[in-house]
Amino acid sequence: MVGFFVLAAIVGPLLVSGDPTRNTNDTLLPMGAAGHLLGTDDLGRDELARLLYGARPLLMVAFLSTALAAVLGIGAGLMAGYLGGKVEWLIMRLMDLALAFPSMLLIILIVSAWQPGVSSLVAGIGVALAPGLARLARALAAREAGRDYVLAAKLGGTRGPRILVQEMLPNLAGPMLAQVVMTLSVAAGFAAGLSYLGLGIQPPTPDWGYMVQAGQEFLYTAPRLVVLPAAATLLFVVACNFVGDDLRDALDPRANR
Amino acid sequence: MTAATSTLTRLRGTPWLVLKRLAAVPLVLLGLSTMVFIAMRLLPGSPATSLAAGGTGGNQSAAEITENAEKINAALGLDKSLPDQYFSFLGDLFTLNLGSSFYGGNSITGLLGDSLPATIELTVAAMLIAVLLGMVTGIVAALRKDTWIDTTTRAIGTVSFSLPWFALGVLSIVVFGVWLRWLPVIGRLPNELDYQPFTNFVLLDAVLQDRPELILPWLEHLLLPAVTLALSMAGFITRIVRASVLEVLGDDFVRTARMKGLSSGAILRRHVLRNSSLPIVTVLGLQFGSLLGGSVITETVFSYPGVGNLLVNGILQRDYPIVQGAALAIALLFTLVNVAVDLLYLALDPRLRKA
Amino acid sequence: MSEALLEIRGLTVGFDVPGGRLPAVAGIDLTLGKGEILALVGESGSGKSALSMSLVGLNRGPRTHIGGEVLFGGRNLVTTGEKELREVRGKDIAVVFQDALAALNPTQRVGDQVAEMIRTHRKISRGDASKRAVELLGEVGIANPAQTARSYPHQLSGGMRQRVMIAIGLANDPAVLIADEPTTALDVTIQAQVLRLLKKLQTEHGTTIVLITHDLGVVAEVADRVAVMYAGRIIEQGTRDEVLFDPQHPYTMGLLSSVPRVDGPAVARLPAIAGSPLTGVTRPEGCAFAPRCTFVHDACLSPPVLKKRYGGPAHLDACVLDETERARARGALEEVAP
Amino acid sequence: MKPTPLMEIESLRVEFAGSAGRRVRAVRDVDLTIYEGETLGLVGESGCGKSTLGRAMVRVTEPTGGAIRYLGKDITKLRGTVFRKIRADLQMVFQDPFGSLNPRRSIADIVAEPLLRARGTGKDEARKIVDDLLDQVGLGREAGTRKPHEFSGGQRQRIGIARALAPSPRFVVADEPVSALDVSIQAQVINLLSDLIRERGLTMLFISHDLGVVRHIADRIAVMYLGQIIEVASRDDFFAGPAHPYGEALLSSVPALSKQPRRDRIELTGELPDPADPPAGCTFHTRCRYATDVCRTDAPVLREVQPGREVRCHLPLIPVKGSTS
Amino acid sequence: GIAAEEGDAGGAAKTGGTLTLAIDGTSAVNDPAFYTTLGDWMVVDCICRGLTFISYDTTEPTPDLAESWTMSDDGLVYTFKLRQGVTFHDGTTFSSADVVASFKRQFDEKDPTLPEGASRPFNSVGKNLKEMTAPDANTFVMTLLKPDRTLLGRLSDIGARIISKAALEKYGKDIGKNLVGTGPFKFASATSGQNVTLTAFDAFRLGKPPIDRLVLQQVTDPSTIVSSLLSGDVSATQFTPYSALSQLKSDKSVTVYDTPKSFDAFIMMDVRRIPELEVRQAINLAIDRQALIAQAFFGAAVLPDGYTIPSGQDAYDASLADLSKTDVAEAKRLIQAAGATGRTVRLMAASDSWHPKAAQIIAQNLTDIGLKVETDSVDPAAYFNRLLAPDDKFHDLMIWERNGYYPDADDMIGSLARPSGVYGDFISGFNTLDGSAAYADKLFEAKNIADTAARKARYSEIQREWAEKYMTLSMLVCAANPVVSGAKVKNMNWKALGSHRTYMENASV
Ligand SMILES: Nc1ncnc2c1ncn2[C@@H]1O[C@H](COP(=O)(O)OP(=O)(O)OP(=O)(O)O)[C@@H](O)[C@H]1O
Ligand SMILES: Nc1ncnc2c1ncn2[C@@H]1O[C@H](COP(=O)(O)OP(=O)(O)OP(=O)(O)O)[C@@H](O)[C@H]1O
Ligand SMILES: [Mg+2]
Ligand SMILES: [Mg+2]
Ligand code: NI
Repeated sequence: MVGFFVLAAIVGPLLVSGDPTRNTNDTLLPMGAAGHLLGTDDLGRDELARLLYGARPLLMVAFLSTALAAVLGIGAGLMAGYLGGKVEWLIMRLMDLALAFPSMLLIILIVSAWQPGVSSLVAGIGVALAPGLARLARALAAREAGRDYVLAAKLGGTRGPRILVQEMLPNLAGPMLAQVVMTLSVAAGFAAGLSYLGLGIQPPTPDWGYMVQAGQEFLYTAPRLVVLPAAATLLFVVACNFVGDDLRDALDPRANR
Repeated sequence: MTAATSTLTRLRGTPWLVLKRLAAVPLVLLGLSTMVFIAMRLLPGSPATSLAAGGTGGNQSAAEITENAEKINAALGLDKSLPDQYFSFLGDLFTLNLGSSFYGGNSITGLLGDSLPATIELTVAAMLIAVLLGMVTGIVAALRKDTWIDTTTRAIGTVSFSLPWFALGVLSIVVFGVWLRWLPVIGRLPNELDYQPFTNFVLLDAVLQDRPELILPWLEHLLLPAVTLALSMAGFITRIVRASVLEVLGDDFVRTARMKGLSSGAILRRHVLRNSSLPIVTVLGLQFGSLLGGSVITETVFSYPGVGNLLVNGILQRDYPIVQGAALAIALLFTLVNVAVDLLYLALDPRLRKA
Repeated sequence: MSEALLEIRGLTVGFDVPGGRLPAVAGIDLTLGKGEILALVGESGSGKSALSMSLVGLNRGPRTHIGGEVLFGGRNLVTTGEKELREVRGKDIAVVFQDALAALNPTQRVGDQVAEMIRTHRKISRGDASKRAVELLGEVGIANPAQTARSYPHQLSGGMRQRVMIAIGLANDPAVLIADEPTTALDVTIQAQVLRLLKKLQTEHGTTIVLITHDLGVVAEVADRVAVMYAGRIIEQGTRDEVLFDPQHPYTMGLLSSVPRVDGPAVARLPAIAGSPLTGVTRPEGCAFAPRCTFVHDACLSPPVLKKRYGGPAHLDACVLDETERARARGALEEVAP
Repeated sequence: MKPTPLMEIESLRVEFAGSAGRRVRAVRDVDLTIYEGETLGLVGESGCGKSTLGRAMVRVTEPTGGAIRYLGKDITKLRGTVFRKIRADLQMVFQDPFGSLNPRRSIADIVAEPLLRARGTGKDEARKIVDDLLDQVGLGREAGTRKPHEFSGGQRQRIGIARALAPSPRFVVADEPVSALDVSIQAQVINLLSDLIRERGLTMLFISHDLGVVRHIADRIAVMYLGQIIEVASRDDFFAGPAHPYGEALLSSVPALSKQPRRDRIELTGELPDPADPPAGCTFHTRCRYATDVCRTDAPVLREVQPGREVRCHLPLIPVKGSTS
Repeated sequence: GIAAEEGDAGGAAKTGGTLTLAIDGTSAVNDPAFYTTLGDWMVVDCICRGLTFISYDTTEPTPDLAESWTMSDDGLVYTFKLRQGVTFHDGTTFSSADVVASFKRQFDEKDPTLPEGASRPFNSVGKNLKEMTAPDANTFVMTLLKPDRTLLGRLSDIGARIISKAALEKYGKDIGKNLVGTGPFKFASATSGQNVTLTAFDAFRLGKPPIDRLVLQQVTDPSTIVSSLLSGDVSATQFTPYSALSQLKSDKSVTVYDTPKSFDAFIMMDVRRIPELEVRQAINLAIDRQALIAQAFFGAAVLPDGYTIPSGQDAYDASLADLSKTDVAEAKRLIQAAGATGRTVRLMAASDSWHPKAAQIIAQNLTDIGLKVETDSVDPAAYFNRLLAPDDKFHDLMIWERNGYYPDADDMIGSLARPSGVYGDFISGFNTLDGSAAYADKLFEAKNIADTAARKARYSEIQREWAEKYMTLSMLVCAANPVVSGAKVKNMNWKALGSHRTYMENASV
């Protein structure tokens, strides 16, 4: 399902002829109008093309910020969980600090302190989502660090970093992956939400969040301009969640199926 | 020696943990206020130019505006070096003086007094709705695991958890406010009602001031934003409750309860609920944060006079003291809720009580 | 053997697992006499717990398939509905589980957990139930029962928890107490206390006890009769002395001789049974021990039958070997241990 | 022939941060010597600190105080490459056959790891050593390509043993290596271990709570109670008659597989005290049937009561030779 | 629905009730010396009145608190005869002392009644003031340094409103939270970020207003504005989003007024970044203004045929329409001639209201003539600051707007073309061009021409010359702040509300 979205984002644009940024005078054509399956928007641009192209920035921000969150969060969490002691204390207090503030607000602060755009979105969302992953990574790493096989590796003279990467990481990968996929959905939600607030991807680049916001003006006259991108966002987020759920179930040794 | 040790042990028990939790609050707040302070100073745009150009910007010459902006900067203390500003900010913080708004000098404490109760009302109402909804659906899904009820509940839960709240708020306004005209769409109380806030918690004031007629309109105004906020959280709680109930159902002590010959209802009530509420309670604390985050958008959409609204306006106007104050208030609220959650956890799980 | 209290006929328990259906219990006949201690021994996974849990339907579920008959008090408990079975559970048949810490509700005081057992089957006031709970805790040998009743499980030591579990099991003076490895997690010094308690129950209350264990020393210590399980079947059954001191099945023989002992002459090498028990869903039609047995026959390939063959009057086994082969097997084991 | 001490520990202490700032003193001032080529059996109740002591000796748990000497050399504070060399001489076999093998790696990788890392052996040579080892522990070299979950508990324990032996250690701590196994499997693993000890001349600390197993494999016995060693004796002496009341109770509590139930059972009353808050005086006095006033106030020291027998008791159960106090 | 023709409303206006105006924001500080938000400014408008008044039916200043006035021949001394018997909300009687006190705090930054950060918007008049005196209670005299024919208009502006002197003495810096004036509504309560509540003033000079209560309610989300108009939670507003107009027009529960097109929408070009006149002209010619009117303003705008002067004003001159014509072919030619094909230009616009839409349309237009366009959409609060920062990366083309603060050409072209003003200096760098200095004098001279026709001619001349010679400002459209009210709201001065002037003394609900 997520794969379907990625596919749609990559090949989708090749399938439609309309230029998603090209204004025309055929504004607000209804669905099914000649040459425009889903009609046109308020600047006469093909809605289908915009929807397909609009997947790109959202997916890009979602994937990049999740990747950033994963690198930051999992890195910090693993270190904290494995090393324990002062390092753990410091890292976890930092994470607590970030967690003590609603992430939406944190992102707004970061994004508006920077410059709205892909890079600040990625940075903001990545930083805001990292603590959640770090917590999980730390818990898992601490659990795993107590396992005898880690002790055995220590006994075998394997050095710390190698133990982290070679021994522990593969064993954390399952649950972490599930969580990362869930984080992806949250990141997509944030990305759409921020674009909606005008802090995200800048027009005329098509983007679902911004499309919802811009379409909101036509809620009464052309509701599809809101409903379509909102539904697309929703579908993507739902898809991520389902995949995350399935992954978790599939990778959870406790699940009896 | 033993007597001394055991007193110490008792001291390290429950009250000790509570104290420790509470002692950490100011630290967290200090860290946060520092963060907000820095973030605000990084924002492009300054209140002075906006103020200086205010109203009749074009009539003044460039030189006049620059000069005026400098004067305003000085008046607001923005001309000082960042460390100076920071320390005076901290100093004020210690005396609980949150400063006053750049735009007209409203005291931040007063502004928070006006808006914090509204946000608390909103988020608590949303929380209650979400918990109620989520608990019921989650328990039903867990008990009917792998049936169509479970599958549908989970699917609906996941969808509602994924709902973009910005779209949800707008949609509910259109449907319930405009099409159906069932509910008011903006504000906290109708403007016709002459509400003189005392505690600024409407319910409390309605009782204190003996004005029962306030309650119905208050609830009407609260319903839409609260439900909008609650929906996505309810989906999340459904998932957690389901997972947690399932986990507890698999625990050995549930088997013991079955062995005792207890009915499944009694097992659920006496053994499963309390134990499965543990992870739920933790999640609630964190989720309260996302409620607060969501309230920023919800309050804007519903013109609901809460801290979220205050914060957004503050950011838009570069009104640093407001942003700092509001952020601090939100963080304080969040932190206190989490302390409360920890204490609740302590009350629910005797295992943690032993030192 | 005394009067039959509970009769198991052709009991089967299958679990649906990813590979198919796991025959955890593959057809068992067993009779429980009144007031006796029956030890159920066998390796991990041999189906001891599955057997005992299925007696009162504790492992019922969509993935569990229980067949056969469990006759108790004129009823077949396998087909009895959940609601009626609830009357039996805890009142007539109670279970003491292995991991007492997990088996006790961590958020409830132990006194309340004992009292709950009483109130489930008897109309009695809350106060009286609590009082009775404290008495019960005293009966199972807890030194300070009133204070212990107010404690939470995690505040108690392993031995005390296990006693609380036993107190719960005893609360309604059940006819049958199933003790599923009640001492496995305990230190020997504590184990000795718990075993004594079980023995006391038997003599003082006349409780029938099914004691599940894999420790043959424990069996020797307390059991009246022994049933040895291997891969879901009982392969040998008899009185304590018959099974422990005149084993007839090569598996029992091997098991007994491979236990390192604290008394007697020290041996250089333990006579071990080669190989490891079956774990998968497919089981041979014949003797499940055959793959590990040094004396396999063609006859081992046909389904084993548990019946009286050699040995004492109550002694049943499922091995097709004749007397001389059995003697050879016994000799082979003694050879290794000089 | 005077045995040479291989491992000597002196006033070793290990403390853990317990909950709410309490310190759990898991190992309290332990002195112990293990001689080259012998197997020392360490017994004691659950939680008394056996594993912690064993782990501290190979320094997977860092001691809080005291000294560990390996061949007379203090290794308590060594770090880095120097220590990695010595570490290869000190290995460990774990109790849990499931948790001690990384489920994601192949058997050959697991067994080769200490060779590559601690010994710096080349890949090809390591490969050969691993194959031989797998043969030796009775799994066969084909097992190398498989993953741990394809093996039963007993087989996994063999893998664990092969890994411990891979860097050709001189000292091995075996922490309850058979207690998770079924009786019929236990015997196989015990036999394997005693064969290896003999063939390789290993020195071993064998931790167990099963006196039968210890009797079978150990040359000397050390009994631990609440973080302290309370008795050290040769195997035969100990099983003939322990010198410490706790050792006596321990031995008499073991259920005997004999026709006649034992009559001389000593039942201990009371529970194991809290290791974070041990009783004053002799730590065992709360459960000791011989305890006198002096036991409640004065802590006894570990002293040699007969050649090769050390006891930490004011009133040992065997006659004290040589000295009067 | 659409507003019916004038006068039919008549009948017996209902009295009583609450009228709720949606506003962009309130800091709950209502002080003529301190501009915070438009919403607060509207509150001041309701509470205080000034010496003169412009009804927006005409653009002529008429007497309000000043009954009449005379100007000396040199145009430097204005003598005002003040109205008698006017009472403030606090019961005190209006006199010249109140005028002096109210003005002094605008002119003197040390005045003790000024709150910190006060912007004193009327201060620009003070810069030209030699002295002001109050010879008696009913006379007030202002002596200027240089003539200023716009003074009477400026006296109607919100910064020049009169506050009760007694109240100033009583409240000091806190006057903004307790404003006392002579207007039709008196202050009741205010909460920052929420609303301001006013009640009808019984003793208003022109009679008690029909409504009992006026609430100015902050509603920031555009779609919520529409929804609350439709649901009746809001009675009227001029902050209606353009895109909703057609929907609102078709809905019977609201009235959409054909509000005067009172403000200019334009792009500013920074001549330091785009030095070639041809390129600037090409940009001007490339813009598809019809598309802007249709797609960004949804019809609530007209072509800027008077260049910067909206049609309602005296100096409006339709003959300037050619300065804002569209000719894509010519634009392309100019770009090619300048060798600027393929050049990257950066365009920035605020992210609210019509700005982003306009930016997208213009970006398209400029792409069509061969430029490469990068756009940046900026948080409205940061936008003005970025205009004032010539170093900003996106300072090539800037979309902006100018509302008429009082309806006079000097407030439009007079500000826009002045080389030393923010527009001529920070924003466009016009002051760096040859000949720009002369515009200060030209504009000053035009401002003080007494004859309306001559003044208009002079302004037209200046505009044409300025546009043709420099083209630092390309007019997009002249647009309205579309006023919409609930169908029950009657007799509201919607023309004034279109310029953010809040005259609700006759309105009923
Ligand atoms: N709920 C279940 N679902 C699937 N398989 C199960 C379930 N319970 C038990 N089994 C399997 O059934 C077989 C018998 O299990 P059982 O618990 O009866 O063994 P046991 O003899 O009690 O062993 P142990 O000594 O380890 O307790 C095992 O292979 C086990 O994995
Ligand atoms: N990592 C740790 N952190 C805190 N306390 C610990 C830790 N490891 C062990 N302990 C505590 O130290 C004491 C000794 O533990 P240890 O595991 O050494 O006992 P043991 O004799 O090996 O017990 P068992 O027979 O159960 O394995 C116990 O009280 C235990 O709770
Ligand atoms: Mg079992
Ligand atoms: Mg241990
Ligand atoms: Ni003693």
